[in-house]
Order: sequence, then structure tokens, then C-alpha cells
Amino acid sequence: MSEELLEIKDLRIEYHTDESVIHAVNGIDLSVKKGQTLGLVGETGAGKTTIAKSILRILPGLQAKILSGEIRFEGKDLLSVSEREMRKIRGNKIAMIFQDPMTALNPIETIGFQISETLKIHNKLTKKEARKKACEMLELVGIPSYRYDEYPHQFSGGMKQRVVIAIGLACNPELLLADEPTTALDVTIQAQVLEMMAELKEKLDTSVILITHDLGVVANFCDSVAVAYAGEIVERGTVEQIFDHVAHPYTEGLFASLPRLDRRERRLKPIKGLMPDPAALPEGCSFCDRCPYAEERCFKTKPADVELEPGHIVKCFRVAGGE
Amino acid sequence: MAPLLEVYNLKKYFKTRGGLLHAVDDVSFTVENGETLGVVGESGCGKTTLGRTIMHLLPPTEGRIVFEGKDISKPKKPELEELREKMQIIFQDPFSSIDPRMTLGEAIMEPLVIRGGMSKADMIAETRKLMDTVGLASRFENSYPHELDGGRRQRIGIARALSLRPKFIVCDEPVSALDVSIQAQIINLMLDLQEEYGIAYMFVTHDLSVVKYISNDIMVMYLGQVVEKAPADELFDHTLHPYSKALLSAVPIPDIHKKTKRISLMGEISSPVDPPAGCRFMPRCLYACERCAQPQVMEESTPGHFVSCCRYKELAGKEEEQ
Amino acid sequence: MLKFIGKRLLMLIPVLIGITLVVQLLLEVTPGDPAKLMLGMNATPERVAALREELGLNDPFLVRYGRYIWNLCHGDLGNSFMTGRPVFSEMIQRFPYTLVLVCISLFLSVVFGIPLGVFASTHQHTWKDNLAMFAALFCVSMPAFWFALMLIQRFAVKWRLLPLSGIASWKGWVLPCVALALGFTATITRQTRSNMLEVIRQDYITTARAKGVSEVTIKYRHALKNAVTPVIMVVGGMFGMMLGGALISETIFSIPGLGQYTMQALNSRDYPVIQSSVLVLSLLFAIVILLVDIIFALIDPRIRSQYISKRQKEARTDQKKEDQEKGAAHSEGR
Amino acid sequence: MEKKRKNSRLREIWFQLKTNKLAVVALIILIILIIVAILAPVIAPYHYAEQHPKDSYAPPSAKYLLGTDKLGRDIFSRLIYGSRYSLSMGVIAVAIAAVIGITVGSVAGYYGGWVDNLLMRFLDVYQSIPMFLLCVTLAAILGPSLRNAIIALGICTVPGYARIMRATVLTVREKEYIEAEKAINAKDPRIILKHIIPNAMAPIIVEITMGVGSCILSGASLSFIGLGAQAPISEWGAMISDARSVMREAPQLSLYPGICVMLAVLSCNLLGDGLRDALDPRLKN
Repeated sequence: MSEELLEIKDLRIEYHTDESVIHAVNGIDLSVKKGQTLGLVGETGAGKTTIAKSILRILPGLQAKILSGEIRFEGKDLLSVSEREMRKIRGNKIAMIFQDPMTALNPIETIGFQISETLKIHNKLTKKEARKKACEMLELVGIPSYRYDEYPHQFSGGMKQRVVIAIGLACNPELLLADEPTTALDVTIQAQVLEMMAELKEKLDTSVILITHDLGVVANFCDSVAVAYAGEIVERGTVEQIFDHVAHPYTEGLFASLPRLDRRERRLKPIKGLMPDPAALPEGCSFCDRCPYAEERCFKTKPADVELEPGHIVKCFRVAGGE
Repeated sequence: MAPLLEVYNLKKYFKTRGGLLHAVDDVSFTVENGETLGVVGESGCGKTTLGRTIMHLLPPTEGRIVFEGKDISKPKKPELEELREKMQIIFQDPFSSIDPRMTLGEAIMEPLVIRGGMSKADMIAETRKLMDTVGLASRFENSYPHELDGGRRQRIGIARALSLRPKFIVCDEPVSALDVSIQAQIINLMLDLQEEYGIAYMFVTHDLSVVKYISNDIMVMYLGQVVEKAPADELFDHTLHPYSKALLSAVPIPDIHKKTKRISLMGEISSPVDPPAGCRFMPRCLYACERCAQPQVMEESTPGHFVSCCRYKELAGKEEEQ
Repeated sequence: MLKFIGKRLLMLIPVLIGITLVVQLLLEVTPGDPAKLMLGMNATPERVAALREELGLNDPFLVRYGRYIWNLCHGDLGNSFMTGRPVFSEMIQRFPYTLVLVCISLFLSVVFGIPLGVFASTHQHTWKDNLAMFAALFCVSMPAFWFALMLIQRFAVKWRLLPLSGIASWKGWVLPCVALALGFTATITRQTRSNMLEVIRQDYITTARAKGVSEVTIKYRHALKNAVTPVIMVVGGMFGMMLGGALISETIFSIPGLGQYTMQALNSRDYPVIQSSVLVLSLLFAIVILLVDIIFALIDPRIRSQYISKRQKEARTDQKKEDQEKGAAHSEGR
Repeated sequence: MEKKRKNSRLREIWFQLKTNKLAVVALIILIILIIVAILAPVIAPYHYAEQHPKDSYAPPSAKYLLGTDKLGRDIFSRLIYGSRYSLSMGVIAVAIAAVIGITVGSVAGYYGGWVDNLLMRFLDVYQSIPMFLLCVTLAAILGPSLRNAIIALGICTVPGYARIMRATVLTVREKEYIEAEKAINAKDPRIILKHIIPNAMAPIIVEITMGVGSCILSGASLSFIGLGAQAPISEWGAMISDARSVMREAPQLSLYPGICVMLAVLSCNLLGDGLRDALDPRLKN
């Protein structure tokens, strides 16, 4: 399809530490359509952040190794462009928002500088122009522009995250990678920030990859979903496909273990056990140990992607079973 | 029967350079035997301080705490020791609430060792039993906390709290640091334990969906004060206080067909240092009026449902009109 | 800002009183009679007693302390027991030498130490870093006086490039400054490197990277600025250590500064001089620490704004305290 | 169970330390130095003060491994004996400083309030006097001798330990697990001895290791200016001091003891660095 903005194919990433090799990302395929929001859902250690950082090629160079794969963005493979070219993409065409607003801002520079810096780099603006644009950005994220010359410690957590978003959106990027942008915030502040993000996304026509562990956030803000588990995408599709026609046992388990405000149940149905150690993944399906439907073949061979309906792709033998 | 825990007008102030920080300000509630009181609120609302004050980890500034009919506001040392066998606490962060130098077995056994009066063999047996109860395999006995995952570590915390057979446990955000699938395991475990041992919980959290699951009564806090208090279902069905409503509506529901109408709040939580006398939520409230600058009184709207808002009746009426 | 400086100046007063008290007390517990020392071995007891009376050594401690402070306030530091000359004028004369020595050395340490530290940190995991770090540790572990002797042996005795001692020309300054600066340069190098590595790991550096900022800008603008702030703290502490080092350096290279003066006084138990030296050097140290605090506040907005807006004052004071403690811990780590 | 745990903790540190080759080398050098110091009379061919006037300035030979000095004393033997004085200077001074410092720091840190305030203000004054200046003054006032130099060194380095101990105790004290201990009725002594001190030890251990090095260094300086070990004691700094006057004739005389000081101090620093990484893997880069 031509409208795909970003396409990731068979991406594999390992981390090498002193003691072991961690298989962080194990052959994932992903795509984001123009103007859409993809929710990347998964628990701690599922490899979500690694995927996002690999798109921008800002993984820690010494430990992380990209083994294979292709990240196509506007027809170019980001993994093979030069560092120079990549720098022109970072912050300009693809921007990233980080999880913890408390640490994501440089404590000894003004927030104004931090926003205008990216403008100066990519749009070749003069100091004055950059300042003007940065002030506009501040107003856009709901911060009065007279606070341009203030420092991060003078802002609350929610405000800081707004600044981080302003930095991300300053150059009007095609794609915004938002890594758990609201996890560190309180619920009411989270609602404010998410709403603002959704609005800006519409206004600027940006595509978004929203990394989160909160299915509620996904339901409210995303067009399509990819569920990550142990470095794989076990299920992906549109929100309707995922929320109304759950196919993968892990996704099913995720929904069942969620305490819900909108239902009355007295007992949750958790997934048993733990995520496998990414340094020692099982031979077969990575979910086999915890899966209530696991069969013999699940332990032996890795299931392949199965397309249930157009766009709804699941990595499981059970759905491929032919029923 | 009298309630297990009664708290009257509890206050906890901290002296800071800027003035008095009202962490907990005039909070009253009761907890029945074997039931769960959920305490919800955002960061800075004083919910954690409330738990610690009841546990006497922080001395209360003012107010009365009655446990099993006995006033324990200012306990003497032996009283306090006796009390702590009946009241326990589970901490939020299982990464930091266990001494990193203790093995799992030692950590669970420690309360027994401190209480004394048991032979070493009995203590070891009891430890194994506790580990079994909370679902920790005995092979972990000699592991260090940093070798375990968050879920197992939280199980250690629960086993420790359980070891003295308390009647009441303050749970301070016990599942907030955990992943969803693990969180569900721990919540179920806590429910099972409550059923088996008849423990009463005070469950402090910021997560409304969790609190809904586990609580009989729910108390919503804002800036050190209780704004609304009601049985769980009642609170969710007939939310009265504007803050509770906003809080509820802010939780994204994982269902694409039920898009909630969000009530967006203005601004952020104000400073708890020397707060004004009126309603603390006033600066952010959509319905604030002049009367809100007066001190608010807790009113009982329906039996068991308390709300601290001078306009709740009008607002309820308004909503119906719409 | 002025308020901040004023406040810090006020805090100097109790410290100074403390120092004078400590010095007075030290001399109090010292065995040996200054009067006897002054008159030499074969003085008659009568003369000693007379001199004691004259010097007021028989008065109670508090009286003597009060008198000392009183004189101090009038710029009178007493007369040297040995030469009989006023200590104050003597010190004024010698002061510039010490100041020049310490300042040049400090300047050298900073100018070489910080870039070297940055260099090492940017070449982490390569032989360049390992070599730089080992060399730095080597220099830290070297006795400064021994290094000075080795320098003299090579440059002055063997090659005759530089004068053996004395500061007749600029050449005379070279060896003392290099000798004094070496260990401190190494310390700054180590400190800068570890700060840089710490900062490079921070989230805001990743943010900068994600913005498309070039690696060079990241390292030299974003990281360095953050990494250097604690180094400034260390430099302040280092000034004190350099003053201590000047005692030996000046003696070895016969520089007529305060260090040499103090050493001579110590050897001859010239109490007024000892007392004044400790006081003056400590005062100098305190002023430098004050300057460092001010620079620190200028660089770090978290501290600066503390004196601009009163909001959230609390949190920031705590932050500052923490930083200072860290700074103190660092400078003590040396 | 108790024993096993302690062992495994030590093993863990050792395991971490082992990966740092330099630290292991440093540890070996230090152990050798300590053995040499203990066995000095056995190893050294001559007594340190034994003079051979005929062999003044003898070159290195089988008889005198590193030659002799002006008075014909065997340099090699003097260096070996010197390790005794130099090392003991470092170790004893640090022991004095650490004991006082740890006590003061823990008290200030744990009790806080006015006790803390008083002690810290006192340290402020103390530290506003340049350390080496205070040390020299003290040593001079007490009278020049090895013992007095050690005492002066010990007293002057107290603030470092006190501050570090206080800072760590303060952080450990605020940890949630200390609160958890209070919640299960653990009493103050148990909390301090079993939980706070062991968890606060890591930085102090590193500081002590490094401190021995810097005390050897400062001790040598004191001896060099004649305020430490007195002739004929062959403390390394004193040896350099002796050799200074004959630098033209016999430069090697000041070279050897200097190298010894450097080796000892370097080993302490390397080991300290290694221990810091081993005790707190987080800091490892």
C-alpha cells in the first residue's frame, strides 16, 4: 500500500551485556499509515522502547546490535542511511517523546532554548524566528509563552511533559514516537495531556506510534494496535479487530487481567506465570508457558503470522488451525 | 459489633520552611472487620501519609485513632508493639521495601524473629508455610530480592505483613509498580487472603479500577481532605463530588464502544502548604461559586454516602435536567 | 543575587570566629613556653617571667582571646616573636607570591584537566581512555614534593633549562606551578570524565539526540555544561589543598610566599605568625569557596532562581544542600 | 544460613572485583607490601640504621642491592623497613579517622535535629581550614615525631569520613525498608546494626581504601618537611628528605622511595576504584 508512512520488516535487535545476550526484538513487522495512530501495547520488557529507539537509531551503540531488518520511511531504509542523513530526520521528520518528563529535559537550559534548538537545527531559523516559533509551540501545548525563559524545575510534571511534546512537534514531524507519554502523570493530568496530543495530531496531521501498557488509552486514542510480547508482535490490527475480535491468547489474557471500571466482576483472570527471560527464550512460541491453550507443537516450533482478515495478523497456531 | 478501626478528625501536618504542610487534614472514617476501604487520590493528596500515620510510622498531629475499641492515638511503647502485630503495612515499591542484603527466607522470617517466642525450627516451618500461602516456591528461599521479579518481590512483602497474623493491613499502592498481568495475580492473592484470614484492608491507590475491584467502601481524597466517601458501587453509580466525577471520567476505558465523556479539569493540584479555608478543589472546579470559599461540611446524602461539597444537590439536579 | 552573596558573606562570620577559636585553642594545649622560646635556652627565669607578663601570657584564656580578636579587628596581627616585625605587613608582602603560585597552578589544572577528562570520556572503551585514566591515577598517586624534586633534578640540575629555585624571572615559576598542578590536574580529569559518563547516560541527552542534535553539540554543549558544574565545586575544595601544597612547594623552590613564611614559623614556634597564617589562609579559602558558590549559582538555574522567586523555595534549598554534600563528598574523595 | 549468606556476599564482591584486572593486581601488590612490612627484619639484609661508613654511596651490587646512601646505609633494607612506617602511617591514621568519623557521621545522620546541626557546623569550621595546613600545624605543635604525625593526620581527615557516613546514613534511613522494619517492631539498635550500617558501608569501605593511600601520601609529605618520622627511621618520605641534599651526587636516592610511595598509593587508589565498582555495580560504566 502506498499510504504506509513507516514499515518495519523482520527487525531483530539484541543487547550484549557482560554476562548474556538479551533478545530484545525478535523479528517484528509493523506498519503505520499516514495520519493514523498506532498503539504499541505490551508489558515491561516486551521490547517496545527498543523498537521506538531503533526507528530513530538512538539505541546505545555499544550494547545494542541490530541483526537484521528494514525500517522503511518515505521509501528509504532508515537502517542504511548515513548518520548525517539520519540526523536530518531525527526531530524533523520523526520525533520522539519520552516516558519520564522529570528527566527528559536538560535541567540547566531554559525550556525555550530546548524547543528552539530543534527549530534552529532543522528549519535553519534565526534566533529570533526560532524564538517566535517556539513561543507559538508553547502556546499550542497550553503554556503561556512568557515562560519561555524559565527552567524545567519551575514546571510541574504535567507541564514538563507538555514542553517535551512541544519539542517533539516543533518541526512538524511526519511521525511522532510517544513512549509512554503519560505513565508518569496523574490520571486527571494524563487526560489533559492525551487530549491535547490528540488535538495537535489532528491539527498537524502527524502520524503517531503511541507506546503504552494501558489498553484504555489505546481504546480512546488509537486507530490500530500492535501487541508486543517478549520482543515479538503477537497480534496486530485495527482497534476494532483487536478489541472486538481478540485472537491471540496473550491479548485475551491481557484483557481478562485488567480491572475494569465499566464492569462488575468480583474476580480477575490473570495470566499465570511470568514473561520468559529475554536471555533464554523458549524454543517454540514465546507465550507457550503461560498459554491456557498450549499444545505440543506450541512448545516446539514458532508459530508464523496468520492473517485472519485483511490487516488483522496473529502469531498463533490456534487461529491458524483452520476452524 | 464495633468497627475494627475508627479514625476521627485525624490531622498530620509537616513543618516546612514555607509554612505548615497539611498532608492529612481532618480525616474521619471507619473500617469494618474483614472489609476493605479503598483510598483513592492523585499524588499529593495525602493518601500515603494517612496510611503511615495510622500505622504510627508517623506520629499524628491531631485526632483520634481507635482500634478494636481502644484509643491508640498516643500509644505507649508496649502498646505500640502489640498493635503492630495486629496492624501491618505493604509498601508500594517491592524494590525498595526489602533490605537488599536479606534473602527471601530471612526477610519473611524476620518479623517472627523479632516477636520471639518460637523455636528456630518452628520459625523455619512457619516461613515455608507463609511462602506457600503467597505462592512463592520454596526454591527461592535463599534468593536475594534483586534476583526476583517485581511480582515475586511483592509476594515477599505480603508474606512479611501476613506473618504476624494481623487483623488489619494498610496496603500502600501495592500493585502500582507491577505489570497488568502480574497486578491481577497479586490482587487475586490479596482477595483470597482476605477471605481466608478475615483481614481488613485499607487499600491506598491512585488507580480507580483496582480500587473498584477490591473495596467495600471507597474514600476519595484531594489535598489532604476526604471529598467523598461511599460504598463502592454507590460511589461509582451516583458520583456526587465534582472532583470524583472528573477523576472517574479521566480513566480511559479499554472498550472502543464506550467512549466516556471526559470532564477536563483546569490546571493542576495547588500547594498543600497553608491552604485556604474553603474547598480545596475550588481553583480547579468547574462549578466553583462564592460559597465554596467557606469551609465545607461533610454531608450524608444517602445512608453511608458522604460528600463534602456545598453544591452537590444542585449539581445532581442539573445533571438530571440535562 | 546580591541577597545570596550577602547571605553567604554573613555565614563567613561564624566560620571565622570558629577558626580563630580553634587556632587559639590549639596553641593553648601546646607544650612549651613561647617566652622561653623567644629568649633562647639560657634565659633566666626572671626574664622569662617578665616577658610572659609583658606578652600577657599569664592572663586567662578568654581575656587573651578577646584581646586577640580586638587587635584583629584593628588589623593588628601582632609581632613576630622571631623578627619582632609586625606580622600583618610581612604577610601583605608575601601574599602575592602565594596567590600567583596557587592561581597559576589552579588555572593549569582546570585548563588541562577538563579537556582531558572530556577526551577520555568521549573515547570510552578505547585504549586512549584507558591510558589517560591510568596516567591520571598515576599522577594522583604521586607525592607532589617528590615530583618537584624529580623536576628539579631533570630540568634544573641535569639540563640546566630552568633555575633550581627562586623566582628571579618567569622561568622560576615554571617548575613550582607544574609540580603543584600535576596531581590536581589528574583529579579534575578523573572527575570530569566520570561526570561526563554519568551525564551522557541521562534521559535528556537521549532527548537531544532524538531532536537531531549532532554528537559534537551534545557532548560539548549539553553534556559538558552539566558535567562541569560539580567539577567547579571540586575546584573550590582544591584551592584549599593547593594552599596546603604551597607550604611544601614554596619551601622546596624557595619562593618567599606565605607558605614558606608559615613553615619557618612552625619550625621556630613563632605563634603570632602561625596563628595569622592559619587565619589568613583559611580566610582566603573561605572567600574562594564563596566565589565558587556564586559561580555555581550562576550556572545552575535551580540555585539561582532560589533567590529570585520565593515559590518552591523549599525543594530547591534541599536540592542545593544535596549538591553541596555531593560536592563536598567529591572533594573529600581525593 | 547466616554464614552462608555472608560468604556469598563476599563472594559476590570478589566476583565483581575479579573482572577488574588492575584492581586485582593492586590487591596483590598491597598484600605483598603488607607481608614485606610484617617480615621486614627477616627479609631485609641489614638493619635500617646500620651504617657502613666505608661503603658511602656504593653503587648497586650483590652486597647492596640498590646501593647505599651517604652514611653507607643499605637503601634496599631501608626501603623494606620503610614500608613498615609508611604503611602504618596510612593504616593507623585512617583507623583513627574512620572510627571517629563513622561514629560522628552515624550519630549525626541517624538522630538528625540539633545534634546533626551542631556536629555539621563544627565540621564546617573544621574544614574551612585547609586540611594540610591544619595537619602541619598540629604536627608541629605536638612536636615532630612519627606518632604525632599519625595523630595529626588522623584528626585532620575525620571530616571526610563523618560527612560520607552521614550522607549515606541519611539516604539509607529514608529507604522504605527501614520503615518496613519499624512496622514489624524492629527496635532501634537492630535497625541500626543490622540494616543501616551494613547498607551504608559500601562508600565508607571505598573511602577507607582510598584514604590509606592519601594518608601515606600526606604522611610522606609530613616526614619530608621534617614533621613526621625522625632520623634514622627510614620512612619513605623521610628518605626522600634525606636524599634531597645530595640530589646532585646521588639522584637515585630520592628516586626509589618516591617510587615506593607511588606504588603503594597507586595500589590503594586502584583497589578503591575497583571496590567502588564491585560494591555498586550501578556505577560501572
